Amino acid sequence: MENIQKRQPVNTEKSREKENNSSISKESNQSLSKKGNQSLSKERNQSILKEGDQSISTLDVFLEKTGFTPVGLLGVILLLIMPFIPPFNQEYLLRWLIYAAFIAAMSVGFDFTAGYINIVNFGYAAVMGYGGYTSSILAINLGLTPWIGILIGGLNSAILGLIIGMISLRLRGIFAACLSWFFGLALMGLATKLVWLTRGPLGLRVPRMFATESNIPFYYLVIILLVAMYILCKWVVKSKIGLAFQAIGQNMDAARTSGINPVFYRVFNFTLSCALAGILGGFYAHYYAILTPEVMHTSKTVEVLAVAYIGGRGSLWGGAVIAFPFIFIMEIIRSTLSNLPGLNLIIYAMLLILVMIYYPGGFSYFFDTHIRKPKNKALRYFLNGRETSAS
Amino acid sequence: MKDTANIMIVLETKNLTKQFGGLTAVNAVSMTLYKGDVMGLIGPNGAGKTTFINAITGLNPPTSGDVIFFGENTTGLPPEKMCRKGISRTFQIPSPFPKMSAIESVMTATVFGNPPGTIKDPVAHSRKMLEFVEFPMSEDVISEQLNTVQLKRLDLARALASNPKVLFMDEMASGLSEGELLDIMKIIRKITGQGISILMVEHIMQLIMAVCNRLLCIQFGTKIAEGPKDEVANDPKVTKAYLGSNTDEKNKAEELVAEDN
Amino acid sequence: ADKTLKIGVLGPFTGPSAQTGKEFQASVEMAMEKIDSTVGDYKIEVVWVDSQSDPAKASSAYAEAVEGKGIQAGVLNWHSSVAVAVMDVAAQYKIPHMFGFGASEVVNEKWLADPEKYSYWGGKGWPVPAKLEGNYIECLNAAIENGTWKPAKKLAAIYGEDTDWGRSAGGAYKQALVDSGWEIYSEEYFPITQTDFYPLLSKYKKAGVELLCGTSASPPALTAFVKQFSEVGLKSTLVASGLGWIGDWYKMTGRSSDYVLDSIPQLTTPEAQQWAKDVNAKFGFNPSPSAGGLSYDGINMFIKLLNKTHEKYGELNKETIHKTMVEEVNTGKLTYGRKDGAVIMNEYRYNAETMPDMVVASDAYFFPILQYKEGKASIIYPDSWKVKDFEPKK
Amino acid sequence: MLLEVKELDAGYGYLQILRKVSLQVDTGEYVCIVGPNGAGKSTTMKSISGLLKPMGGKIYFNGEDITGLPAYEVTQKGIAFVSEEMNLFVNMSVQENLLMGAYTIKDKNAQQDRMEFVYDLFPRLAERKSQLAGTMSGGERKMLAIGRGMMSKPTLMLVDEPSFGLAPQLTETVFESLDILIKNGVTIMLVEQNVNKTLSVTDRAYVLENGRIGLDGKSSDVANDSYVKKVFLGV
Amino acid sequence: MYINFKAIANWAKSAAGITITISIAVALYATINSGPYVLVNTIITGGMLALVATGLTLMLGVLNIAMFAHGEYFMIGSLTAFYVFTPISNYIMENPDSFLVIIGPVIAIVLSMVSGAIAGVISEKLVFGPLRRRSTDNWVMNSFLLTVGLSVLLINLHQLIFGADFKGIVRYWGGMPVSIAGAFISRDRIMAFLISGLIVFLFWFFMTYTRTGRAIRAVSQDATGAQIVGINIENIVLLTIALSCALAGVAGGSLLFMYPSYPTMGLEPLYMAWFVVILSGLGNILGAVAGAFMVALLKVVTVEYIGAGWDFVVPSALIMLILIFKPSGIFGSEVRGVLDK
Ligand SMILES: Nc1ncnc2c1ncn2[C@@H]1O[C@H](COP(=O)(O)OP(=O)(O)OP(=O)(O)O)[C@@H](O)[C@H]1O
Ligand SMILES: Nc1ncnc2c1ncn2[C@@H]1O[C@H](COP(=O)(O)OP(=O)(O)OP(=O)(O)O)[C@@H](O)[C@H]1O
Ligand SMILES: CC(C)C[C@H](N)C(=O)O
Ligand SMILES: [Mg+2]
Ligand SMILES: [Mg+2]
Repeated sequence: MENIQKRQPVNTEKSREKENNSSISKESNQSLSKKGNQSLSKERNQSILKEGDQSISTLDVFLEKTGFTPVGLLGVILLLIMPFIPPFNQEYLLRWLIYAAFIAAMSVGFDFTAGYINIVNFGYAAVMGYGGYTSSILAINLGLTPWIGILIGGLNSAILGLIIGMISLRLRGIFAACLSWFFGLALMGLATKLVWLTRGPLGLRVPRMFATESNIPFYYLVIILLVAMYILCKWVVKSKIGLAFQAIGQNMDAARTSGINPVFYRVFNFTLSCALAGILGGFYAHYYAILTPEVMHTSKTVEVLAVAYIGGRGSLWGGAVIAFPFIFIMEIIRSTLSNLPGLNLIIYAMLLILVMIYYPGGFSYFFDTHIRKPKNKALRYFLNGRETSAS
Repeated sequence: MKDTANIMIVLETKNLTKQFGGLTAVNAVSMTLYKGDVMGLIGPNGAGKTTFINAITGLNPPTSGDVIFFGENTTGLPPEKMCRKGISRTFQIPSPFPKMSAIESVMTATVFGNPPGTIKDPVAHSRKMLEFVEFPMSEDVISEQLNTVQLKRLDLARALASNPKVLFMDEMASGLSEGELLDIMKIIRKITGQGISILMVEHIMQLIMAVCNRLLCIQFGTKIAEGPKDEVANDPKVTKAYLGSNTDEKNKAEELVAEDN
Repeated sequence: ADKTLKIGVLGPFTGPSAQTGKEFQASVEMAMEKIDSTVGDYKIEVVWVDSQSDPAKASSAYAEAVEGKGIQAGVLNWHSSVAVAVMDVAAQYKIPHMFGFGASEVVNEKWLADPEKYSYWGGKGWPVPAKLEGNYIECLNAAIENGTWKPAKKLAAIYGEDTDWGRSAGGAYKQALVDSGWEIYSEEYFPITQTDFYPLLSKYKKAGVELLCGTSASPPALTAFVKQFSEVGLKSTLVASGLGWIGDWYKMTGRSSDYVLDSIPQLTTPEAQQWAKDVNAKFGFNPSPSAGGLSYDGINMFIKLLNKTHEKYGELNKETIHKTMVEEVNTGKLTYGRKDGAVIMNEYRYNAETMPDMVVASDAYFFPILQYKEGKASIIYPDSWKVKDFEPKK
Repeated sequence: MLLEVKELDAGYGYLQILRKVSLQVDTGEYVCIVGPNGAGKSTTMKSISGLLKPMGGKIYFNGEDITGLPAYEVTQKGIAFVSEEMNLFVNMSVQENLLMGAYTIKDKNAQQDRMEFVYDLFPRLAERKSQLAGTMSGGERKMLAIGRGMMSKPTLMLVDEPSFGLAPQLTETVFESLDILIKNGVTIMLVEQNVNKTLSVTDRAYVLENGRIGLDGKSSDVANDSYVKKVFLGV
Repeated sequence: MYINFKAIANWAKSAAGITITISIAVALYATINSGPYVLVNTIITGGMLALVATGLTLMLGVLNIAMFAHGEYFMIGSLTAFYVFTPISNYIMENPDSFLVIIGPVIAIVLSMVSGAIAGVISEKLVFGPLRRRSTDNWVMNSFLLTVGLSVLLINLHQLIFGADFKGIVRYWGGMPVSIAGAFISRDRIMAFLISGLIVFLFWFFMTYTRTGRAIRAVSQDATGAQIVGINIENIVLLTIALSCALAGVAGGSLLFMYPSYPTMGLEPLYMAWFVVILSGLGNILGAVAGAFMVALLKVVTVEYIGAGWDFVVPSALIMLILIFKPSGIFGSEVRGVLDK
């Protein structure tokens, strides 16, 4: 990163000069440099759970354990009652919500790799599809219940993650991304060609998870998955493992000489994030009831990636939050302008481009710099949870 | 007699060689580092000093030869294992974790470089390290905002955080003014005071002469001298190859090697 | 008309078969214009359901059209794989769907496994390949018998797009070929997006394959196949079933399509020719009798069904439409033929024995075999229709 | 007056480093800037070379206002900059790097002459003509950077810490080669940490501290200044 | 002549040596085993791939943009060629003796190149430029995402404006296919190969031996350094992007006879070009050309011995294998740069 900065100094300077003229950016810049690390070190180093402190409520303990802030918790509660609030009680909106929650969960798993060890797993959708196929084939050929199938799918995808993690070990940056991309392409090719097993592009019809027309059970299932995955990922990155992730993501040599075994952490990261994708793939298959190799397509990864990046990388929650409005806007445009097919994609592309140019930090960055630290104490508690005395 | 000598030996290399394609960057270098040593590694640019360190610490494993650390053959072990065994290093071009705060950068080594459970309070330990190297900035500053000199301090703190027995320093003092050299000298003395042996690559003879007790000089990847600092510094081979004359280096070096054999 | 009926038109409007989607769209718009989008006191509102040629995407688009747009009935479709998937959705939501084209056996097998459940997937628009595709072989074997064609050896290769359709047509060719003593050199199914066939064709050339039988619903793939077939210098007889599924095939293949066999219905009546002219005037392309023509007939037959339903029940919704479909169409009571204005086939007629396919016969639904030369097609089979004899490539 | 810097303000983003720095360099002069780490020496050089847009003040070269000109135009006017980071083309050979240094010289023969001049100065470079710059050691790269700077036959050369990371022997070589340049009529503005050495070879010195010029004068006088002695020379 | 045996031995032991030797062996074996058309097909497919891959390499090497939208410039080229050549071909049909029979296709192909370049310049002005001016932090990832957005945008704009149908032509140049070593090859293919060969050669020459070419490479390695030696990098950036997109455009244009133009047509050349670029190592033009032939060989041999449709799985699996052993690609240098981050 430093290198790139050096590469274009004239431009950089120009923009810096611009910022210099406006006091607003000056402030934000300052708060930026302060903020980023504080929240990190707070999260990791200074657990609020110190013995003997009496002022901590059960809620705080709960929040600390699950990695939520009060506002986040409120969001989850909102999601839980969503199917009963008009207009969201309509089946088709529920269908969108399910898709949004699915993408949200995917983005959590994706960000777990991209945002922490700094490797974009470009074959993420393929891994997801792999899990879906595993579970579906088990259900179809062996009559296995989707509940177990999904878990086996997750396990199977975890093995895949292990392999990707192993083979991409010596690669960095864009090379590792390409490797996982090619891996995904090969996987998709296999799904296309192994017709006897997957029915290829003909589409594998999969038993649905709940034999009901209603979307509600699926909705709750995906929300549970989303929340569980978030808590799990958050728990991992808050632990010392997260520190190791960041270290190997930012400087492999320095991390190694500091005693971090990159093989273990990298492979662990891939394994976990791929396992999550596999589980989600199983859900996807048993919800939409049909699988084609198309689910493994790069464009699916791109969709997840766009959500994760617009949400803000390295935050886990950014993508999960932004997925809902994002998918909704896209779907509304698509369904109202169905005579102009692709217009929603044009808008989505322009949105992605604008965000990347003008706000590459994404939503979580915006939130952290502009919303997170209001003067009002109660509001601050609401947004951040209990703060440590140290900060 | 022999035994006691062995105890004193911290690190040994035997015929350590590293080749890049056709180029032999380090050529059969054997050396010994004793407990309490501050050994200076000198040599012209491109002599293979950094490569030598990389080969020992495992970042760029040697092509042949052995590394023996406290009597154990550690050749080719990956850097993370070396770190846990007690070998730390800083980088010539310091490269900490750009998006981490200073304290977090140090914490990585505190947490992962020490046997699990030995450090009760990693934050306090890391903070101590920063204080130890007299890190001039707030511990919350993000690494990418530091300048080279500050980065070097941070890198040193990181290297020390894993409680090493041997510390390799690659051009820690480059770019420092004479006044600042005094500070770094003090820190180096403090490090030795903790019983850590040091092998430092440095071009600033002033510093070398001030803090080192022994010197190792290599040229074209080949060792040309090793021993007490004054001995080496006054060795005509060293003065010719490194400190002085400006004649055709390569021929001279070959002659020297020939003379040696 | 103060009441509205929303119908979903399922088709590949984007994706690799978008050309066909375009023809569907034109047909539907023209048919709707003709009835001013009204049936009885109902305003008909069309909801485009884009399958993107992918079964998974099609299923969720269809489900969404049901849940979100409230379509009460559906019509048309192109791919078998999509049909197989959407059948389940239609059954799940109890939406009657008419005239989906997905032709292959998989559709029939699935339908026959549970006719009750899949009664929502009404009369198919295209019969299983076995009923029509074998005709090529019959026609060619006749040519060998009467000495017009003298292949060096009876070695044939089968190729096709990797879809239910391609595989099922391939199976039909294989059956017919093996039955009449041909040896099969290979069976190759390729992705619908493939456009480079040099390696494959060179292989055929080396092996001395005399007959190539295959199909693809993807125009770029099939036109590329035909073009490269002639470039590589293959002298075999080529069956490229579906080349004519886009009206502009000659613009894309040129003289490479000479001597190629295809089976496409023809615009034989003045009404049919007028229809083609209208489409060209209005939409600016030459419609294919298969994609455009059949879909035009299909939507019109569907409108006839709606009228009948309205007449019978006074109300248009998924239940009444389904009832009429089962009672009238599937039993052969309601047919659609020349007198109703059908432009392609003599009559679209279903009965309980052939369901879900229609009756295939020369007075009902039938495709002649054509051979192309200089952009013109001549019928070479069946004997009663033929205008000239099969002519082997020189 | 070859170079004249008037009340230069410069910095990065909102962070101002230089405050009203004024400097003058005459043709043929050998001037140095000394100062502690982070004083803004490199920032001054970057501003003159056009890599950094000044926030205020004026820079004149040969009487011409070059304030805010892009770097490539400054180079074309005859100012060469050997930066601290070297900014070599890591995937090009030594030879190609040198050729790039002569980018502003279009005459092939002149390019060749310069190349030989540089190879004479640094025989090590001649030995490694086809080695990729990125695989060279730190010191070798430094030589290459200086060599490349000399390739454009500049009137004024800005040299930022040439001895950084160099072996003593090579430091000598570098200073000697700068001497040769001076003798060839090139004007040099040097930034160095090696204050003793620098003050002993240059004509005139500026002492920069906290972004301000604290002291200036003949190098020998500066070297004898008691404050400088105390702070920089550690005496 | 003086032959350096040691150097040759060293080369043969290097990754490049081994893979090239194996490739030649495989090509020879397949040719003897299956016929000369294997070789002919490889050469022709490779020539086309080389064109797309060099453009991608350039973009990656000079601007550090991991281009995901490269296929869309291919698509723009073919679209232009279609709309230029269709009236020409209608005219030719009416006047078969016109000089346009020969020149017409050339006009279409040249214009496809121009349109590629223009599209590239517009993208730079509207998309990459603004990002570069705002911030170059995390450039590789951010610019990559921009290209993802650009790709989606261009595909759907094509669909919205020109429709999703296939816009193809019968052929560029008429006449009988040419027979080479027992394989027939259409004139269009031969011309496409010649065009790609010529352009790749000119391009390589330009990059290696001209002053501007060297300046482009210099910017790719250190932009500050380039400014210091007197290069106007804004011009170089613009030139590079125009060149790279023009290469993709001309590839699309000259292949129109084979790949009709439609919105998502760019995906396959994109994948293939990425295979080539990663396989051969970033920013290495000659390497990309060699890599293009290797990937082409892999593809042809796969279809020959394993079957149609596998020409995606087998090459990508093999490339992954190679990457495991030679992470920087076959011809890649060991020097690591920004793209590693
Ligand atoms: N990855 C590599 N590939 C090829 N050659 C290399 C590589 N790394 C180093 N070298 C070469 O090995 C030799 C030794 O380099 P090294 O970096 O160890 O020198 P050094 O003694 O540290 O020099 P300095 O004091 O300038 O840092 C140099 O000639 C260098 O060009
Ligand atoms: N790109 C940059 N962005 C922000 N601040 C910077 C940047 N470059 C330098 N600085 C800051 O500007 C100040 C002056 O830097 P400068 O490099 O000019 O110092 P110097 O006198 O050359 O010191 P040194 O001896 O370390 O080279 C330092 O505090 C440094 O941290
Ligand atoms: C003849 C066509 C309607 C066949 C269709 N493509 C299918 O898959 O069945
Ligand atoms: Mg070194
Ligand atoms: Mg400096």
